[in-house]
Order: sequence, then C-alpha cells, then structure tokens
Amino acid sequence: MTVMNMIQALNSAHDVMMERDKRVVALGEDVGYFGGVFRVTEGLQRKYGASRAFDTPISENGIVAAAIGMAAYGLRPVAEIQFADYIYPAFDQLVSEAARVRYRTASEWSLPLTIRSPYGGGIFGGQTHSQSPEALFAHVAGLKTVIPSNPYDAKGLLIAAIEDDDPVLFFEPKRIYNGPFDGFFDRPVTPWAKHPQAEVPDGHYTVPIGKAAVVREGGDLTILAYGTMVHVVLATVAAEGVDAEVIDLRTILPVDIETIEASVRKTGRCVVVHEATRTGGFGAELSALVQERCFYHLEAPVQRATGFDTPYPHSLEWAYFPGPVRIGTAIRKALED
Amino acid sequence: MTVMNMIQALNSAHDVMMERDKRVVALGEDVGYFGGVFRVTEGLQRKYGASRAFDTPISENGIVAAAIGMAAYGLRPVAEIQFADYIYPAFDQLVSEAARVRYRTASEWSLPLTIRSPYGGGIFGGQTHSQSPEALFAHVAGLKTVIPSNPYDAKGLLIAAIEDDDPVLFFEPKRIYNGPFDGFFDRPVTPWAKHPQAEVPDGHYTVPIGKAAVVREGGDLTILAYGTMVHVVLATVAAEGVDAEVIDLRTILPVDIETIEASVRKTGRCVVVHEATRTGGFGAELSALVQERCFYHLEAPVQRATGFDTPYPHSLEWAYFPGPVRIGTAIRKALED
Amino acid sequence: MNDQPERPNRPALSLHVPEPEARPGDEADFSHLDIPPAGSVRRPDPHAPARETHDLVFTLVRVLDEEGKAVGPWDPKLDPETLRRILRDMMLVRVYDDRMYRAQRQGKTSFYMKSTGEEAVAVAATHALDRDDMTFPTYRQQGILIARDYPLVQMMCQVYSNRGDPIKGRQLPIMYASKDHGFFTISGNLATQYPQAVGWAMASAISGDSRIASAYIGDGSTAEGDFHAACTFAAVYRAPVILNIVNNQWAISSFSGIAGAELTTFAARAVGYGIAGLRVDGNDALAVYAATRWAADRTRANLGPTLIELFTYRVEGHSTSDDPSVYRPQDAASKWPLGDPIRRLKQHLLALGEWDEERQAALETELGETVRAAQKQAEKQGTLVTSTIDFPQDVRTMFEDVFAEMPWHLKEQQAQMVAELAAKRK
Amino acid sequence: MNDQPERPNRPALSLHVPEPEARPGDEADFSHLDIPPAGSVRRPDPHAPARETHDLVFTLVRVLDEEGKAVGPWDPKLDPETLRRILRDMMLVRVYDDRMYRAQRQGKTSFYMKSTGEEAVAVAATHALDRDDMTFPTYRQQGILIARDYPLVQMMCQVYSNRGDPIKGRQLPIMYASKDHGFFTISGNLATQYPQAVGWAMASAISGDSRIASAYIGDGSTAEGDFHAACTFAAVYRAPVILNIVNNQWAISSFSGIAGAELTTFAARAVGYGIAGLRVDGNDALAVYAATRWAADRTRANLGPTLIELFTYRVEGHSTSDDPSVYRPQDAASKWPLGDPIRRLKQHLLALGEWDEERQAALETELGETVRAAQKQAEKQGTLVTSTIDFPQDVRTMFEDVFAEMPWHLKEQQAQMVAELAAKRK
Ligand SMILES: Cc1ncc(C[n+]2csc(CCOP(=O)(O)OP(=O)(O)O)c2C)c(N)n1
Ligand SMILES: Cc1ncc(C[n+]2csc(CCOP(=O)(O)OP(=O)(O)O)c2C)c(N)n1
Ligand SMILES: [Mg+2]
Ligand SMILES: [Mg+2]
Repeated sequence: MTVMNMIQALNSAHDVMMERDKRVVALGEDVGYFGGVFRVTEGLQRKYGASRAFDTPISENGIVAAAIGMAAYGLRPVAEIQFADYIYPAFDQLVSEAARVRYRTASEWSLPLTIRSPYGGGIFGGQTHSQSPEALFAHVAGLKTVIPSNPYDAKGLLIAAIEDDDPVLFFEPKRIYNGPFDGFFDRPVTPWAKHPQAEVPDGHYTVPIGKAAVVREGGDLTILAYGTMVHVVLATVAAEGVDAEVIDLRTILPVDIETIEASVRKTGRCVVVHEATRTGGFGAELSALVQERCFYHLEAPVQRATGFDTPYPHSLEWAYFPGPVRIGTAIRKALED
Repeated sequence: MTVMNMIQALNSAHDVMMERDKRVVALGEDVGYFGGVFRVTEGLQRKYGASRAFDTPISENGIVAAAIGMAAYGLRPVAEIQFADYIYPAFDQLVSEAARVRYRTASEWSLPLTIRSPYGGGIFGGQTHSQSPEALFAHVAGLKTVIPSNPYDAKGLLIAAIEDDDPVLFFEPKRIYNGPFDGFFDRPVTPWAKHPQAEVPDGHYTVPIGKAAVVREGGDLTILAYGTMVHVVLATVAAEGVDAEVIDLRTILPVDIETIEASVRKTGRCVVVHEATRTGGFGAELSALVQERCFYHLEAPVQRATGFDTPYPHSLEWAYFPGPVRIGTAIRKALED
Repeated sequence: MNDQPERPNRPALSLHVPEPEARPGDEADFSHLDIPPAGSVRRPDPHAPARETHDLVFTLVRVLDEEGKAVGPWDPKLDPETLRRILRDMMLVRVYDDRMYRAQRQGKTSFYMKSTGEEAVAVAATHALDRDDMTFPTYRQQGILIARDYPLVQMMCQVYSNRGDPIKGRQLPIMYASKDHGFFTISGNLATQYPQAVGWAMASAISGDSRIASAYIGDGSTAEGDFHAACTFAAVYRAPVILNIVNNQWAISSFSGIAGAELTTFAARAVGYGIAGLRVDGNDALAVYAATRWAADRTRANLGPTLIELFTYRVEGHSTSDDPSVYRPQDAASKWPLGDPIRRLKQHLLALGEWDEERQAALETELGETVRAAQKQAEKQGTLVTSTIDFPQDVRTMFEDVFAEMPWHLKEQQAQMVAELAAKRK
Repeated sequence: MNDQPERPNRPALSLHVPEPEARPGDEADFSHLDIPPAGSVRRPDPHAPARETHDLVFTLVRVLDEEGKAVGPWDPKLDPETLRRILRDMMLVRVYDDRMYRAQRQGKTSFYMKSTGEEAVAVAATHALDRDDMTFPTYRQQGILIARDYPLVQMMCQVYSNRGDPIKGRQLPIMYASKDHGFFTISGNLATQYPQAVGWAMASAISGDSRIASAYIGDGSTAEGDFHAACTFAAVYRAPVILNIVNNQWAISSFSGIAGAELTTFAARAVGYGIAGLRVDGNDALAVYAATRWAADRTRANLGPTLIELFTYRVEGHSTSDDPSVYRPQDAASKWPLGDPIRRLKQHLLALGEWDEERQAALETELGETVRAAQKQAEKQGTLVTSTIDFPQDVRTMFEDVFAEMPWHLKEQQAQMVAELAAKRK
C-alpha cells in the first residue's frame, strides 16, 4: 500500500501491466520521453523502452486507428488522448471501427484497447480543456465507458480496462487528479493523502467494470454521480444535511442497473448529476431508466443537476460548473412533497 | 402545387433557394454532375453552374470544414453527407467548430450552414447505410437538428434550415424518400402521391424549425416520433385501435416542449419512438423531459420503443427495426393500469 | 502595402471545378495519358534511400509489352507455374464476380461489387507476399481471398448473409473477414483500414515479428483524413507496411481529378512523406507482382513503407446500385489503353509457350463449373430473402458479439425481441 | 511464393521511434541542418507551373545574409518606411508577449502563449497581404493583429477575459477574433482552421471576389486530418489561399521528427498535392515577405494555392503550462543558427543606413510605454480572478450567442443560474 494521488495511481496501473504483459504498450501525444502533459505515463519509456511507450504525431484519429491495428495484431494498447475535448477527430475510428470489429467478425477479432483521456472542467481550461463527452460514447453499441473518482478505483479500473477484451474509453476527471475537489471553489482543496481511497496497493488488482459503488448509504434519496461530481455531491449532501444514498457509477456503460434500482426502490427519490451539457447527457438515460424501472416507487420526478447547454465558458467557469448550489437545489426539489 | 416525393421536394427546396439567393451553394460527394446518389441535387449543376453545385473529394471532414469556411465568408452552403453513417469523420468540425464559432466570437461570426444527410434503416443497407445518429448532435450545444417526415415538411424545413443563421443538421429519412413506409414490411409500400403532405407548393415557403406537428389527435396516450417512425407509429396506432395523440417532432433540437407538455398533460401517458440505438438515444432525453415536467400527470412510466443496442445488422434488419410489434407492445405497456 | 483601402489591379477570382475529359455523349478520350513503354523505367535497389524512388512516382512501372513479352528491370522472372496460378486466380475472380452480380440481380441478395479489370492488383500482389502477411483490403480485393484459397462457398454464404455466413449476416455482401487468410474485416466506412494497417505493422515491429502488412485504398478514398494518418504514422515509425492505392480513376460518379489527381499522381504523395513511392501499371500482373515484392523486400529490411499507386480502370459500375453510363462515356472501359489484366497475362503465357487456347478453354469451363457448384452448395444454406420474417440467421445472434460478454441491457433486449417474434408469428 | 509455411530468411522487425539530436544534459546540436547561403535559391515566376517550384521545397529561401545585406532574387526591395514598420511591429509583439506572460505569472489570468522568435512569420507575412485579405491563424500569430493595428487594450482585455473582452470571456486567453482585422476566431482544437481557410477562399472564388485567404498551422499540427483536407480541397479547386506551415520544430514536448519531418520537409507535401511549394527562412522577415507576396500574386491570378514552410524555432516554452528544459537542451534556443528575426531586420536597417541605435532605443522605450499604458487601461476593466464569484462578465451572457435566438431550454437554464447566484450570495 502506498498513498497515491490519481496520477500516480494511473501511472502505477500502467507500470504493473507493462511489467506483467509484454503486449501492453502506451502511446499518445507527449506520452513518451516527457511522460504526458499530466505525467500519467512518466518513466514508462525509460523503463520499457521507446517501442513500448512512445510519442505520436498530433493526430487523434491516427492514434486510435493505430491502436486498433495494434489490438487487431494482438497487443493491448493504452492510448492517451491529451484532453477529451480532442477526441472528436478520432470519433469515426471509435464509432465505426473500434466499436464494430468484434460484431463485424463474429468475434474472430476482438480489440482489447484502452483509450484514456482527461475530461471535465474546473481548471479554467476554457472551451477545449473542459468538456465531458461521455454520453456520446454511451450511445454507441460496442464501447464501454469508465470514469473513476479516486486513486484506488482509478488504478483498479484501468487495469480492468487494459485486461478487458473490448475497447474501453477511460475518462479521467482531471480536476481531481491531485485532490478530491468538493465544488466549494473558495475553500482550499484537500490533497488525496487525507482520503481513504488514496491507499493504493502497489501490485496488481482490479476494480470490476460494470459495478457501481455505494459511497454513502442513506434513506432520503438516491444520487447518481461519477468522476469529480462524486465529491461535489458528497460535500453538498453534508452541507445540506440530508440522508442521501450516493452512488458512484464508476462505469457508464454497461451501467450497474441493479445497484441503481435497489437504491431508488428504497429511497423513492433520485437526483442525477454530471458535468456534461444537460440535453442528451448521460443523465437523460439514467433518468429514463430510473423512471422506467422504478416508476411506481418514485415519489417525485427524477432531477438532473448538470452543466448547462452552452459551450464551456472560460471566465464564467464557476457559474457553469454544477456546484453545491445547483446540486442542493436539485436535492431539495427531489425531496419536495 | 405539385405532387412530389421527398426527393423531389428536397430538390425543389434547393432550386428555390439557389434561384433566390446567390449565396446558396450545394456541395458533396457525387452532388455535382451526377446530382447525388439519391438524386436530391439533380439538375442543380446544369442550372446554376459548377461553382454553385459541385462534387467534393471523399472527405466528410473537408466537406464540413469547407462549408464552415464558406459560411464564415458569407455564403449559405448546403452540404450533403452521402449517408449519416459517414458523418463521423466530420464530427470534430461539427462539434468543435460549427457549433462554437458564434459563441466564440460573441456573434461577430455566424455560420449559416446546412448539413443534409440521409439517415435511418429499412433499406438493407447494413451497418454503414442505416444508422440514426441524431442524438449525438442534440447533445452538442450550438447545433440544431431537424428531421422531416413528409415532402411538404421536407421542403419547408430545408428552406428554413438554409435561411437559418445557425448550423442545422438536416437528417433525411431515406426509407421514406419514395413513399411513406409504415413498418409493415410484408405489405406493398404506397407512393407519396396518395399522401396529403405530398402536395408541395412550387415556390418558397418555410416550415418553422422548433415546431412539432400533432399529426393525429387523441386522448389515450401521447406518442413522440420523427422521420420514418411517424408513419410506422400511425400505422401501429391504427392497427392497435388506440386513440393516441401522435406528435411528429420535426425538430430534435430545439425540441418543441410546449406541444409535448400540453399533450402529455392531457393524456397522462407517453411513448417515445426512434430508430436509433436505445441507450443514450434522443428518446432518453424525451423521457427525462416528460417525467421532469409532467410527472404528476403521468399514470404510467414513459415507454421507449427504439432500435436495439447493437450495431445495425444486415440480414436481421426486420428484427432490428422498431416495427408495429415493438411499438404496439410499448403502447400497451403505457396503457397498463 | 498594408493600408490601401481599394483593390487596384485585383482580378476577379473564380472557382476551378475539375471535369473529366469526356462525358456521356462524348467519345472516350485517354489521349492525355502519358504511358511509357514497358521496360523503360529504372528499378532502384530495394534498400536505396526513399528519395531515389521519387522520380518513379511520375512514371509507370510496366513489364508486359504489347506482344506479351516481359521486358526490362522490373521483370520478376516468375516460373510458369506461378504465372498460371495467377492467371487462374484472376479468372476465378472474374467468374465469381459475374456469378454473384447475377445472383444480386436475381434478388438473391441486397448488393454486390465487382472488381472487373482490377483483378491483378489483388491477385498478383497477394502472390508476391508471404502467406501469413496481413492484408487490409477494401471491398474490391476479393482477389486476395481467392489467391489465398479461401473457400468459395463461404464467400458466397457471406454474400447471401445465410446460415453459412461466417460473420452471421451482420455485414453487407462482400464485406468478408478472415483471420486465417490474413484478410482484415472490410469496413463500409472508407479508408479506415489504412491507418489500422499501419498500427498492425507497428505492432509487428514492436513484437519483433517478421510479418508485414499490406493495405489498400481507392483513389477517391485517399481524400479521407485516414489516408494522411496512415502515411504520417507509417513514415514516422518506418512501419513495415505496403500502402497500395488502387487508382481505378473513379470514385462513384466522380473521377480522380476530384480526388486531387489533376496536376499530380497519387504516388507523388510519397515525396511529401519522405517514403518510397512507385507508380505501377495495375493491369500488368507482372509489374504488380514486381512492385509488391520490391516493397516487401524493402520493408522486411526495416526500411519503412512504400506507397504504390496501382493505375487501373474500373470497368464496371461502382456497385449494383450504380449505372456509370450516366456520368461517363459508354465506350470508356473498352477504350482504356492499358488493356485487360487477364488477357495480358494470358498473352504472356502464350508467348512463353507455357499456355495454349485449349488449356484456356478447359480452365474456363472448369472455373465456371467450380463456381456453379459452389453456388449450389451455398444456396442450400439460404439466400437473403428480404421481405419475410424467415430470417436467415438465428435472431438471438443479433445481440452476440457486441461485447465479449453480453451485458444486462442486451440480455433484456434479446428477450424482448424473442417475445416480439413470437407475437408476430401468432 | 504463396504457400511456404515457414519464414526462411525473415529478419525480426523493429519499431523506429524518432529522437531529436539532443536532450537535456546534451549540448544543443544543429549541425545536421543544411542551411544554404542567403540569395542562393532561384525565384521562379509566380505564374510558373507548380512543379517548377518542387526543387525549392528541399532548400531554404533566404534574403538577409550574415551582414544584414539583402541579397539574391527573392529580395522584395521594400522601402525603408515599410522595413521600419515591420521592425516596429515585431518589436511590439515581443514587448506585448513579455508583458502578458508576466501578467499570467502574476495570477492575473489563466494562461498565455508567446511567439518569441517567430514574430516575422506573422508580421512580415501580413504586410505582404492586402489589408482585407483574410487570415486563419493559430494561437501563435498575434503578430497579425498587431500588424493590422488591432487595439492593444482589446487584445489584453481578451487575455484577461474581462468586461472589455470583445468575446465576453468565452475563450482561453490569446484566442482572439476580429472580423474587421481579417482575423478568424482562433480555435483551441488544432488544425481545424486550415480547411476552413480553404473553404473561405473557395467562397471568395465562387463569389468572384478578389480577396484571398492565408492560413497558418504548426509543424506538429500538420499530422491532423484537417491538414490533408485543406491541401486536397485547395489543390482540387485551385483555391486562392496561402497555406503556411510554421515549423518551429517543436509541438509541446515532441520534436518535428514525430510529425514526420525526419526524412523530408513539410514543404515537400506540396509535391504530393501538385501545388506550389516554398521553404523559407522564417526568421528572415524579407524572405517571409517575399515568399508571401509571391504566393499572393500567384493565387490572385487564379493559379491556386502555395504551401509555404516557414522554418523557425520556438524559443520559449509551448505555453505558460510548459517547461521546455525537461525535454530539450537548455541552450537550444540560443544555439539556433537562423538567429533572431528582430535582430536580423534591425541589422539590415542599420546596414542600409536607415536606422541607428538611438532610434532603436527610443522605439524600445516608446513601445514599452505603449504596452504599459494599454495594460493599465485594460486592467481597469478587470482581470480574470479565478477564485471568486465576482465574475468578470455578466453571468447572463453565458447563454447568449449559442444560437442567434435563445431557445426555451437556454432561457430556463439562464433563469436557473440567476437564481443559483442569488442563493449563493445570500
Ligand atoms: C466515409 C465514407 N464516405 C462515403 C462513402 C460512400 N462511398 C462508398 S464507395 C465510394 C467511392 C469510393 O471510391 P474509391 O475510393 O475510388 O474506390 P473504388 O470504389 O473506385 O474502388 C463512396 C463515396 C463511404 N462508404 N464511406
Ligand atoms: C486536436 C488537438 N489535439 C491536441 C491538442 C493539444 N495541443 C495544444 S498545442 C499542441 C502542440 C502543437 O504543436 P504545433 O502544431 O507545432 O504548434 P506550435 O505550438 O509549435 O506553434 C498540442 C498537442 C489540441 N489543442 N488540439
Ligand atoms: Mg476508385
Ligand atoms: Mg511547432
């Protein structure tokens, strides 16, 4: 066990897997000699050589396509897209190819491929360093989407993703790389060291894909969140003094419907939280699922607390970001009647 | 007034606008000399010259980027993406650029740009000639998405799209280009000629973006649909003998929430229908909106009848396609209790 | 200077939109083509620096002359056995294409695409590779499968999407896939396979393997961003890959000028990426073989990729959905000056005295029968009958192979569909 | 042949990953560069066929020699007035950059990017265009705005995202936009502007206009598919556009070898597209001016695009988020052999007798004061203070400009946010 922040935990996942399995290679813009702009791949080129951890041309499309080819060969590439906002040039290769090759070949080929990408706001990154595109991938049959919220899960889920025989999109909440930001942007951020989930085993372990975590048990209502928002929700719940059950989805697709259903059946109320723009966000799917499956248990409409339907604004970041006020309002609405 | 099928109506919209407004140009793969693989741009090059209706290289990315540049100059390009399944290479230009330029420049620049693309299944087109990607665009702030269901609307909406000062994605239900297919694939398809909405004015008119149409009034439940599914829903409603209110959304974003709300408040029950894969489809957003805004009027959960969460299969097309059985089942579920 | 408000002396600009030499109603015109005589192009050492190939991107490597003699430095000097095998495979491709085209016209399936006139670019190239080298084809290289003895019946079952289809009716006809035959799954999305091939080749190099990759793309499809990604990655990492461009001069209705070939060649792209480039008579099986072998030898020595433009002509329509007579002259295919690859190789074998008209006739008969027999066998397993609910596949398979393990939502949807079908059958 | 099961004589492949000549700890090494003497490169007629430029893509157009003399056929023979204006603009860019960089370090804004050492590629090129030609810049061509007299205060307000920011604090610092200055909105997504510029130029041609477009892209960004789309469309339609590649030899931490420049030049891409190409000393303001003017003259005559590689060096870090000392030698920038564009133009003016050290000193003082004064004025309208809810913008503006008219859902969300802020302030 070592206390790690999220970057260190992700780095350790790479290290463990590259050590164990020669088929694992890391690639991406600035991933090689430099070790990644967020330093997630730091040291890997030194340790495993340039042909297993290397820089790529600035072509997200090429990165994903090359990774698909490598996976088709039999390697297990872990490709970094420097910011999730830059994943769109690779959209066709992800949607039309990565997601389809198994189906197209009746499983003769599979693509054990992991695409990592820092996502989300809260760092004053403006329009192109802040987006949360996870919903776009959840709509595409054949892709799994994973979003960790703490160092322990980050490492365990990344190892699970690398070992998964299907393509996994692995979005990393960059706002909490260094500490579990709680949404109160005027308070100092605590480092990971103080958080129990920063105790990370040094070796190999997995956190299963498709399993949510109940991070707080409660009876008043159910709150579904993932990534940075887990921490914002927990802080808001504390501030509001409500007895909420908080579920960290961890995997967006396939979503852990059992855990969700069991909780909402118990509480009868539900709030869904994400950073992404509201319309067509994954919160819409969660809201639809909950009302389809728990309708007769629901005592109030499922509420969504999300980013607004605007491009991500630079200077108004803290008005845009779904913080304690927006989430608190949604909680209170869900508790009405 | 002329009786037109959908292709003729769309062709006429181009013709009317290119005649009226020199800034309107048509471009795309096979769009020029040949007039488009579905013949929507037939005759335009002959009439308006090669510099206003022309073939492009096979680069959807380039097509959209060039159209953005043209719109930035002040033209009103109408670009065809040959099949909606091929829009993904242009995803970055659409999401990061077309959708953002107005915001990025505080409206100093706007992009009056129309992207037309045939979408949807039912033609044995397999995985790459059948998809319905509209939900992906509805999630992106800054894009409008329009889907007509008949020749009259097709022409009026396309003219409205071309005249709109913002980028509009215009998805054309190719299954009903030539006739209003009703989902009973074992019955002969009626041609448009027999349909009242095939009476199309020859000149200029618009159907407003953002306004749905109540295509059947009813009291038992509300059914939300668009494109080909409007006809399948109407046929199913007739076959099931239910008094459904059927709403043709016509615009996906911005969706006509007033019409939806008014109807669901009246009926208390709702079914959402689309061809696209279910998870994260636009049906999820509709379901979420309806339960958020009409929760206390709802007597049963909102049901979704959609495509399955698999890639579009070639040989099992009619098992995949949301037809009268699937929609009928959803209707009956929505009418339970 | 910077501040003149007016625009003195600035002529009006105008848009140039490329047009082919001839359109329907015109006579086909290939007089603009500059075709060097067979044997006239130099052959650099396969280990030479890439730039020493850069004059070759503007000419045409040709081996077979007008009389069917193999001439010049690119003659691969194949044994008659191999030549006959290549001839046979090309002929089989043509017979197969004709047969399946007809099957589509008879309503037995939804779609078909022929490779008529382009048989050499797949067949001869495949014979120049090792059997376990990997190929990333487009939909017009069925010749690779045939050259590697993929069972005809299975090909047909794929075209019919029937019970014998190895990919369970999931894809449009002709979108074959076979790992055992080093044939990557064909994509309906153009160009995507090109950078994937480079990734595969990089993986082979990373693994210290000795297998190389060979990728195909059409002239029209080179405009996609994937083409650029492939060339960039291949150049940067000196990936062991052959990048073939099949320039059959047409996309669907648009000619290669719309793809950027008006003032340069596709092979010339190699110069910009600093990789080796060759431009080859794609209807000359020996030239195709020789160029492929040259590129394979080069890349096996870790010297990086070669971009090969295979100059040919799409003799038939783009697919069964296309009628070329509305956008190009009727006589275009017949006037095409580089001839027919099958006829040219046959002529060569005849000139060598290694073939005769009787054997030719016998082979034609044999291949016709082989294909007919295979078709019979394939059709026993069903054809794609599009207007019934007697699905050629077990409907439950629709939900398989989306993921390695079926998640809950697909299980639920599978159950839903089974119920739907039961309802429908009532 | 096709069926050998074994792989005799097949050596193991290996992956080549390009490495720069030197890394931290090494001495900077530019000895591999082949820099031709100023004045040695021929100047083709701007109306010549594209291929007559294709030897120029491997050399370097240079005008200013070691003593500051303008030599050879590319000397644009500018009047001293213009030379001094270019010098002044480049100096102003540098003073401005230093000032804003410091403002970011002082916490007044979130981000900044300098163009140190690359001032000529924006400033000199802009002076070679007409004032109403359109530019599609990257984040490193602030020199265009300065050359076109965009108000410094407004630039700074954008950097501060403050009340005076013409784009309402929506974008990261330095992502300027100004229609009046022919400066298209900078995108944080690399390369997207390149094919847009081609589209704009096509529109100008379609409209019979006479304005041309000039687009910029970085060496690293040429790997994006957008680059290929731009070159393809520009070539096909002979669009009136200048396609500039600013090769400052670094992306962020990766050098131009990772972008494909190990065995060729970026200018060489022109050969593959069949368009004119030039490779230019980007630190030589006169060479930049001359090449731009050559390309502008050419394209104004409807002769199509020119690809210009501007060879320069990124002297500073990539942005305020970057520290180059961890991936390249400390002394790299100072050892860069093509010198500093400001120093070189100043030397030229001195050599001409059209400048002296007193005027230089006076100009430096003047520019310093201009920038300081502008900064004061800008800061009156606020700076980006990142940890408070005293937003520099009216929060309601967040929902404006998504569409021309605000749809219902944005109105609702706007009202929601106003209520949130009221709640927060309580
Ligand atoms: C991404 C994408 N865009 C468009 C299409 C539609 N399409 C199918 S084939 C084709 C023409 C391809 O021409 P070329 O690359 O020259 O190949 P050829 O058919 O001549 O072998 C087009 C435009 C597609 N399949 N995929
Ligand atoms: C699509 C996209 N991918 C990645 C990035 C991250 N990024 C920003 S600048 C940069 C390097 C660009 O290098 P180059 O094109 O050489 O321009 P320079 O900074 O040297 O002027 C990278 C990788 C981005 N902004 N957009
Ligand atoms: Mg072709
Ligand atoms: Mg650079």
